[in-house]
Amino acid sequence: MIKRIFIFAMLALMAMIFFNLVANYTENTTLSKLGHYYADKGPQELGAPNLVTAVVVTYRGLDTLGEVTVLFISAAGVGLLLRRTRRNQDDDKGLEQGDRAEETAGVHKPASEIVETATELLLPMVVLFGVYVFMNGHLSPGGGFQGGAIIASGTMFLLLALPESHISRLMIAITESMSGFSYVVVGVLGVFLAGGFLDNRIMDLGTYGSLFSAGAIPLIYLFVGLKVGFELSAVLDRFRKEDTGPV
Amino acid sequence: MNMLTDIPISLIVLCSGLGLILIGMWGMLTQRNIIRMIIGFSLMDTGIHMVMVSIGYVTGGTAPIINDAVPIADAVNRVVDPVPSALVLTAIVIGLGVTAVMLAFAVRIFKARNTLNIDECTESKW
Amino acid sequence: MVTATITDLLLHPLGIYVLALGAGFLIPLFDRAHRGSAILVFLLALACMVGIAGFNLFGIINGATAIDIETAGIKPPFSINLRFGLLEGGIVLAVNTAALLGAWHYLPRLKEHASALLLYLILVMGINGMVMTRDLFNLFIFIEITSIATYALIGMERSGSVLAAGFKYIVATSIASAFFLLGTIFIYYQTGTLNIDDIIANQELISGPIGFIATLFVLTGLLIELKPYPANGWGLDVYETASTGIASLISVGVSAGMFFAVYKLLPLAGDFLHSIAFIGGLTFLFSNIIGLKQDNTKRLLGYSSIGQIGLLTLAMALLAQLDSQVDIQSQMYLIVGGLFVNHLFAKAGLFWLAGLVKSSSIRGWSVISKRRGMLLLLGIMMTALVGLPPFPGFWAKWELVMLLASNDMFGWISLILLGSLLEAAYLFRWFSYAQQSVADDEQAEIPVSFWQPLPVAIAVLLLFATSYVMAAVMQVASPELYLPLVAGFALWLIDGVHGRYKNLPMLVAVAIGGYLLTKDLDGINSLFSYLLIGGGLLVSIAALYRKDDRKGFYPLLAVLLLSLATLLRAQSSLEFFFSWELMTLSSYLLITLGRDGAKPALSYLLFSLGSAYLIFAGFAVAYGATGSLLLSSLGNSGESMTMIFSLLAAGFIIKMGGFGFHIWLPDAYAEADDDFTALLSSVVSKAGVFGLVIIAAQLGVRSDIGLDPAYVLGWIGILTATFGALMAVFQEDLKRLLAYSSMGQLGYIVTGVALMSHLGWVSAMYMTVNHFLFKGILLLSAAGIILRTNQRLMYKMGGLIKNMPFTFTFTMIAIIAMSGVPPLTGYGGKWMMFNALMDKGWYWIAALAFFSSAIAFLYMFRLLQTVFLGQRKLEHHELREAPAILLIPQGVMIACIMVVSAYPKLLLDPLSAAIDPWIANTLVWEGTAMVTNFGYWNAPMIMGVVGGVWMVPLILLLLISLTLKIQKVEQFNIVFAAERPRRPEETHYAYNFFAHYDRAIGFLVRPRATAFWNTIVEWSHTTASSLRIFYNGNGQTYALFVVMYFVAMFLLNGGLAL
Amino acid sequence: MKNSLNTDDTLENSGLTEEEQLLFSNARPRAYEPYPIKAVEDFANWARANSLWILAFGTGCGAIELRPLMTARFDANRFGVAGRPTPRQSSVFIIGGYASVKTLKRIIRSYEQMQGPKFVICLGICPINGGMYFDSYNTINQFDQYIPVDLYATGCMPRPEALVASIMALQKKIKAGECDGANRYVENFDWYKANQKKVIKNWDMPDYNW
Amino acid sequence: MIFDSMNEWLSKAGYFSLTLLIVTIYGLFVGALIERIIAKVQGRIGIPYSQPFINILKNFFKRTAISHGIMFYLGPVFRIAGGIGTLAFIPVIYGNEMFSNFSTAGDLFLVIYFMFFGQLGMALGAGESGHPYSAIGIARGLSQMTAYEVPFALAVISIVIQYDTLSLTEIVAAQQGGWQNWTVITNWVATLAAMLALLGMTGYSPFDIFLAPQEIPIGPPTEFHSAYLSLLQTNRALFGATKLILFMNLFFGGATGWGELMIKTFLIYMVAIIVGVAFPRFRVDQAIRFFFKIPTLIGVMSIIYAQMLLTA
Repeated sequence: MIKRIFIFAMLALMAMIFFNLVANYTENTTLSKLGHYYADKGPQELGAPNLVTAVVVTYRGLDTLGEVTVLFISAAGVGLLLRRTRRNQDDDKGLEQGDRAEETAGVHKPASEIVETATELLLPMVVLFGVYVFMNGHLSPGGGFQGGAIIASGTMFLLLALPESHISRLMIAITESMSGFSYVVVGVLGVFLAGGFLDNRIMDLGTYGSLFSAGAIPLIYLFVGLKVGFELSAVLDRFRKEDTGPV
Repeated sequence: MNMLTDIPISLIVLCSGLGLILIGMWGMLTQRNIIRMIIGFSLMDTGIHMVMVSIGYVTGGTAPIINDAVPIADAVNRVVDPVPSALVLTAIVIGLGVTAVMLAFAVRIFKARNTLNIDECTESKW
Repeated sequence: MVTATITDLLLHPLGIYVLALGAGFLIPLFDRAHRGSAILVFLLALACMVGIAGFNLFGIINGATAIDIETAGIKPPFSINLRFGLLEGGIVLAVNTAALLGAWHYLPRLKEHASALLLYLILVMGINGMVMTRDLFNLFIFIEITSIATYALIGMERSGSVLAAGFKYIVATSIASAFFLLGTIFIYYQTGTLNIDDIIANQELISGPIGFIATLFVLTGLLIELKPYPANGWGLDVYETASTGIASLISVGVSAGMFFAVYKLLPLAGDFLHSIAFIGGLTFLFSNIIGLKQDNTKRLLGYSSIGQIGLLTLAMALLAQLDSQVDIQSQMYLIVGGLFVNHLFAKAGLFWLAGLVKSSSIRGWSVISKRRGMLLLLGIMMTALVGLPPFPGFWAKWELVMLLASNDMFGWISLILLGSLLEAAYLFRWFSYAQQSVADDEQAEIPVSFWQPLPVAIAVLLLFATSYVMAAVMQVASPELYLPLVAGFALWLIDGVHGRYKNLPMLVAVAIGGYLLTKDLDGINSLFSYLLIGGGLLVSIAALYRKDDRKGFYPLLAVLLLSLATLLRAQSSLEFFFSWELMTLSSYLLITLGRDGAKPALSYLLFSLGSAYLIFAGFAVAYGATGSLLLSSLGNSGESMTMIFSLLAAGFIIKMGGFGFHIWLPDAYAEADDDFTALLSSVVSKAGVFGLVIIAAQLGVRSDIGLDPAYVLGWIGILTATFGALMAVFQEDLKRLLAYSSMGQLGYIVTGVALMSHLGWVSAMYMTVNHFLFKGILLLSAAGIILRTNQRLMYKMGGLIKNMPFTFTFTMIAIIAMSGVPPLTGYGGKWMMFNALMDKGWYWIAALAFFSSAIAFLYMFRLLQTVFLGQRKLEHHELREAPAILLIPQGVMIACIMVVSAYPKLLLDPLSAAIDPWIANTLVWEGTAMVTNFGYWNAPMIMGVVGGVWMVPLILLLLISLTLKIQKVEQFNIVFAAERPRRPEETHYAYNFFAHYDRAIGFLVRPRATAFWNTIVEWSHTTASSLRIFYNGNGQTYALFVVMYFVAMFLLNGGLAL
Repeated sequence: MKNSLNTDDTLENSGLTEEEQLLFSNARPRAYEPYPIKAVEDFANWARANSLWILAFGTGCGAIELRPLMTARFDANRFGVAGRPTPRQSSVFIIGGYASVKTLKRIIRSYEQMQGPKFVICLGICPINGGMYFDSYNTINQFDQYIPVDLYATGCMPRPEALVASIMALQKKIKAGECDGANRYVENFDWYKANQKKVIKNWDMPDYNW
Repeated sequence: MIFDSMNEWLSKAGYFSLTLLIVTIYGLFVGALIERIIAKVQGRIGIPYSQPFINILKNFFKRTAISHGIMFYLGPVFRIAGGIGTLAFIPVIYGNEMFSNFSTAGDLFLVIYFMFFGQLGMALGAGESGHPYSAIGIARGLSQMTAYEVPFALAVISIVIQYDTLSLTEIVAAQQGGWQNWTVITNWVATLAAMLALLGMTGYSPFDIFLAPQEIPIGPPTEFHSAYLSLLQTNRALFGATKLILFMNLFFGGATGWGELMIKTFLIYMVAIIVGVAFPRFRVDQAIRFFFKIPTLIGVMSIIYAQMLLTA
C-alpha cells in the first residue's frame, strides 16, 4: 500500500513536471530551422514532393536504416525468443513430436466461411494497396513503413482466416535479407555515385512529381516496404506458432 | 466556446499525450500482470508520439506534402514541420519492436513459470 | 568522396556500419546455406570492425584530422553526421576488440542460432553508433538498436530467472528511453535542430522551464542507462542471471556507449554537473559497499561494474566542472580513457572467466586453484580493476586524484580512495577463495581447454600494453621503473623449471638490477639500498633450503626486491607510489603462497592498500599545495605540511603494523613462507621506515608546525613497541611471537624517527640495521626449526638445543642483541634513544620504552626456553641441524652483530653522515666513546670488560671441573619431587608460559583492535544490507526507482523553483 | 651423545621401555676418591661437617621431629644445618622412621640424586628392624640393606635433642673422614640394587637415578 | 676514554679485583649478619658469621656433579659474570680513582641494562636443566622484574631529570656536601618509588614467589648443585651488595670510604629485611599488580616532582 501511495506521489510529481511543460508551451507559428530548410530546399534537392519522405529517406536516412535494423532485430529477437529447440520440446512434455499438424490444428477454431471468403477476395487487394502505398511514398502520404504495415495486415488476415496456412520461412528470410542488404548497397552506392551514404541522388531525379522520380527514393521504399512487410509477417507468424503450445 | 477555440489545437494533443504517458506509467508501475504492463508501455509510447506530433505543429499548417494545394514557393509558410513527423514514424517502429520483444518475453515467462505476475519474478535480488 | 574506391570505403569508419548491417542482413541466408559460413561471416565482420577502428585511430594518432562522416550528401545540421575522432576512435576500437574477444568466448552459445549471431553483430554496431553519432535522435535510434539486441540476447537463455531479469531490464530501460525521447523532442522544440553540435552552439535557446526539463529528461534518460544507485536493480539482476557473454558486453560495451553519449551531451549539462558528479560518487561508493556482502560471482561483478561506471561518471563530471578553469582536455583523455580501458578489459575478462568457471558463488572458485594460469589471469584483472600498478587504472586514478587535489576537492579524493579500498576488499576476498586449494578428490577439474581462456589472456595483454602507452604519455615510463616487472617476467619464463636452483638466477637478477638501480644513490637512500637490496639478497639466499618448485615464488621475489630498489631511487611521488604499490602487491602475492596464506594475505593487502591510499592522499595534498610531484618539494608545502605529514606518516605506520593497525601483521607473518617471513620482517618492513625517514626529512625537520604530529608519532611508536611486546608475550606460535616482536621493534624505530633530532635519527637508523640483523637471524632460525619439526607451536617443541646447537647459538646471540643487554648491539640503540628522549624531554615515552624493553625479555626468554631448552619431545630425538644454507646467512649476520657491537663507530659514522644534510650533527666522540649531554657509551671497552668478567668464572669453573666427576645426564634425570617424569609433554613447562602475567595485566592486551576492526567489518556489512534493501527483485519497484530518480533529479536541481 | 654400550660403564635399565631409555641416563655411578692432599681433604671435611644441608623430605612419622630443629628452642642453624628442598643441593638425608616399600622407591630416587659426599641418618627403631610394624607386608625391616646408613638415632621416637646429638655425632664422623656411605653404595651397587628390586616390584625407573 | 697501554688495563683490573673481593666478602658477611638479626628476632642464635663462607666452600668441595648440557654448565658463569660486570661499571667509592672501576665504559643506563645479563644467562642455564620448576621460577621472576622495573625506571628518569646526567659519578658528586643534598631528601618521591622497587629486586618477602621453596623448590636453581651452586651463592652476595651500592649512589649520597659504604648499604638492606619479615608472600600476579599501582604512581609523581624542581 505504501508503495502504491509512493507511486501515486511520484506520478503526481511527474504530472507537476508535465504541467510545467504545458504551462510554458506556446504553439509554433513558424517552422523550425530544420523544417524551414527542408520545406524550402527539399523539393529541389531531392525531387520528392512528400517532405516527410524526403526527410525520412534521405535527410535522416541513417535513422531509417536504423529503424529498419530495429525492426529486423526485433523480428530476429522474437524469433530467437520463441524458437523451438530440441531442448524446448523436452520442456514441453506432451508434445513429443512437435509436428505441424498439431500446431496448426491447435486450439484455434477454424474461421467462418465468410471470413475465409472475404480474405480470399481482399488479400490481393490489400497487398496491392500496400505496394501502391510504398511505391508512391515520395509523392503522397505513405511510404515504405506504411506500405509494409499494410502488407503485414494482409498476412494477419490470412493467419486469422486460414490458421493452417503455411508461410514459407525461406521466402521470408530471403526477402528480408535481400531487401535489407540491397538497401545497404543502395546506401553505399550513394558514397560512390552521389554526395554520401544514403544519398538518393544516385539516380536521376527524374520528372518532379512523377512515379519514377526523386532518385532512389522509390527504390529504397521498395526495399523498405518489402522488408517491413515480411518482417512484420514473420513476427506475426512466430507468435502464432508459439501460441500453440500446451495450455 | 471562445475559451475552447483559444486553446491551440497542438496544446490539446500535447496535454493528451502527456496524460497518456502518465496513464501508461501508472499501468507499468501498478499492474502486476505482465501483459498489462506491456499495455501500459504501449500507452506511454503512444503518448510520446502524440507529444512529438504536437510539437511539430505550426499554427495553421497543413501536411508537408507539396502538391496542388501547397505550391513549392509557398511551402515554407504553409506546411507543418516535417521533422517531427519523420521522427514519430521512426519512433513508432521502434516502439513496435520493443513491444514485440516484450510480448515474446511475456510468452516465455509464462512458459517458464506458468504465471504472468511480476511479483513472482523476484528470485534475483540484493 | 566521389572518387572513393571500395577500399577507401571499407577502411572508412562508415565501413563499420556497412559491414555490420550487410553481414547482419545476410547472415540468415548464409545460415540457410551452411551454419559454418554464417559464423565465418560473423567473425570476419567483427574482425573487420576492429580493423577499421584500429586503422583510422592509428591515422588520427599520427596526425590525421578527426573524420566527419556525413550522410545524404547534405551538410549537417540538415543531415545526420557521425564523427570519428581520437576519443571516439579509442572507445570504438576498445569496444570492438572486447566484442571480438567476447564473441570468441560467447561463440559456443551464439552459434546455436543464426539470429543470435546477427543480434550480437548489430548490438556491437549499435554501440559504435552511439559513440560516433552527432545527432540526438539518431543517438536514440542507436540506443534502441543496442537495447533491443540486448533484450533478445538476454532472452536467449530460457531459465525463468533470466527471463524475469530481462523483463525488468526492458521495463526500466524503456522508461529511460521514453525520458530521453521526450527530452529530445522538447530540445528540438526549443532549438529547432537535432544536431548535437548545433544544439550546443545554440545552447542559449534551451531556456526556461521547458529547457530545464528537457535537458533533465535527456540527461536522466542516459544516466539511468548507466545504472546509478539506487535505480539500478534491474541491471544487477541481468548481470547476475544473464550468460556471461552478454553480461560482459552490457557491462563494458553498452555502458561504454551510454557513457560516451553522456559525455557528448555534457556541454548541455551546465548546472547539472554537480548532480552528475554526486550521482557518480554515490554509485561508486555504495555499490562497492554493497559488493562487500555479495557472494554471487556475477552479481558481484555487477556491483563492481556499476561502481566503475560510477567512478567514470564522477571523474567525467568533475573534470567537466574544471574544464572552465584550465585546459584539461588531454588529462580528460588520460583519466577517463584510462579508467575506461581498464574497466573494459578487466571487467570483460572477469565476466568471461566467470563464464568458464561456472561457479555461482565466489566461495566455489577454489576449483581454479590448481589452474595456475587462470588464477594468474584472475589476479591480474583484479589488480587492474582495483587500480594497482602497472595497469591503466593506476595511472588514471593518479592523474585524477592529483588533478582534484590541485583544485582542493579533497572530499572527492577521499570518496574515490575509500571506494577503491572497498572494491579491493571484495575483489581480493574472492581471489582468496579462488586460491584455497581443495583436496584433489573433492572438486573435479573444471573442463576448460587451453583455448577457452585465450580471450581473457589477450585482454590482459591489452591491459599491459595500454598501461605502457599511458605511462609513456605521462612521461614516467622509464625502463628503470619497469625493471622489476621485466625481471619478474623473465624469471617467470623459466619458472617451469623444477627444483630450487631457480633461486640463483633470481639472486643474480636482483643483484645486477639492484646495483644498476641504486648505484647512483647517496645519503639515506644509499644506506637503505645496502640494507634493502644487500640485506634482501642475503636473506633470499636462504630460500635455497626449500627443495620444492615454489611456482611463482622467485619471479615475485625479484619483483619485490627490485621494486624496493625503484622505491629508493624514486624522485617523484608518482614513482614512489608506483614502486610502493608494486611492492605491496608482490608481497601480498608472496604471502598468499604460504601455507594458509590466503586469508591473512587478504587482510595484509587491505591494510596495505589503506595505508597506500593514505600515502596517496598525502601526496595529493602535497601536489595541491606545491604543484609539484617531486619528493624534494614536499617541504615547500607551507600550511598543509602538518596535514601531509600526518597522512603520509599514518600510511607508513599502518604499513609497519603500528598500534591499532597491527592486526594484519601477526597472521600475515605467521602464514607466509618461513623464509619469506624473514624477508618481510627484516627487509620489507624497512620500506616503511624508509618512507617515514624520507618524509620526516622533507617535512618534519623543516617545519615547526611538524612538531605536534611528531609527538603523536612518538607516542604511537612507543605504544606499538609496548603492546607489540606485550602481545608477543602471550603467543604460542613461534612465528606470531616473532611477528609481534617485529611490530614492537619497529615501534621503537618510529619513536626514534619521531624525535626529529640527530641522535634520535641515528638511533632509529641504527636500530633499523640491527632489527634487520637480528630479525633476519631469528626468522631464519625459525624457518629451520619449522622445517625440522614441522611445527609452529612452541610448546610442542623443546630441548632442541641438543639437535640444533648452531641454530640455538645464533638465536641466543640474536636475542641478546635484541634485548638490549650489553655488550651486544641492541644496547647502543636503546642507549641513544633514551638519551635522545631525555634530551627532548619526552620522559613518559622514555619510561614506556624502559617498560617495553623489560617486557621484551619475557617473550625472548620464552622463545629460547620453550623451543631450545626444557624437555625434548620423543619424536624430536632424531632431528638434524637446520640446513647449512639457512645457517650461512645467519652466520654472516652474527658476524655483523659482533663487529658492530665492538665497533659501533663503523656503522654510526656513515649513518650520521647520511643524516647530516638534514640535521646538524650532534654526535661527540671521545676516542671510542660516544658522549651525549647526559652520558657516555664506550662500546669497545664494555665489550672488553664483559669479555673479561665472563672469562674469570668460566676458567674457575673449568678448573674445578677437572677435580670433579661430572656426569652428563639425560633429560629425565631431574629432581622431580622424588617422582619420575612420565612424558616430556607433561614435564615441559611451556604452554601458557606467562599465565600469571596474563592474570595480572592481560586485560591490556585483550584483542580490542581486532574487535574494533571486526566491528568496522560488521558495520560495513550492516550498511551494505541497508543500502541494498532497494534491490528487492520486483520489476515494478525498479521501474518506480527509475521514475523517482528523475523526480529526485528534478527536485534536487531546484525544479520546484520553476 | 648416547652413552656408550660398554657393559662395564652402563646399566641395563631393564625397568624402562625402549622409548624411556632415551630419556634417562644409563651411566653407572662411580666412586670418588678423597683429595690426594690430606690437609685439603681434612679442610673439605670440616667444611662439609659445618654445612649440613638436610633434604626436606619427611619419609615417615619421625619427620615430625625434624620441624622443631629449626625453632628457637633447638636452633640447628647454629651447627650449619639448613633445610634444602632439592636433593641436588642436600648432603644429609634423614630417614624419618619406618619406610614403606612405596616410600623406599622415593628414598632411593632422592638418595641417588644427591651429590656426594652424602650422608644418611636413620631415626627411630623402625629402620633398624621394622619396629612395631615389623610384620607388615609393606614395611622395610632392615633399611641398610637398601641404602648405606651412616648413623642411627634410636628410640621411638627420638626427641629433637637426640637428633641434635646425632647431628653433632655425624659432624664428628665426617670430620674424621669416616662417612663414605656414597662410595659404599657405588661399590656394592649390584647388591644394593638386587635388594631394592627384590622388594620393589614395579620398578619403572632407571637402575640409577642420576 | 681509551686505555692506551696494557699496564693501565692491568692496574685497573687489579684494583677492580680488590673491589670485587671486598664487596663479595662484605656481601657474604652482611648476609650472615642479616640472618643472625632475623634469628635474634625469632629468639634464636642463628648461624655463625662464617656460615656463608663455609657453605660456598662445602659446595666447592662436593665430589660429584652432573651436567644437563652446555648452557646448564655456562648458566652460573653468565650469572656471576653479570654480577661482577655490574659491579665493574659502578664507581664504588666517590672521589677514589682506585675504586671507580670501569665506570668510564658507560653510565647508569649501562648498569641498569647490564643487570639483565646475568639473569638472562642464568635463565638459560636453568632452562636447559629441563626442570619445570626452573622454568616456572624464571617465568615468575622475569614477570616480576618487568613490574618492579617500572617504578625503578621512573625514579631513574626522575633523578636524571634532576641531575641532568646519566653518569653515576656525577650523580654522586651532585649529592656531596652533607645529607641534605642526598637524593633521598631532595627527591624523596623518586627515592620512595625506587625503594619499593628494591623490595622486588632483593627477592625477599613479600616478593619472593619466584624462589618459593615450599612450592617450586627454590625455583630456577633447583637443579644446580656443587660448584655451580657455589658460584651462584657467591653471586647472590655480590650482586645483592652491588645493587645496594647502586642505590646508595643514586639516592643516598654515595660513599667516600668503605666504612660509609658498609653502613649505608647495610641500612638500605635493612629496609628490605624489615619489610620482608613483616609481610607474607604475594602471589606473582598480585605482586605485578602491586608494582603497577602504587609504586608506579609514586614514580610518575617523582617525574612531575623532578620537573617542578627543575623549573623552580
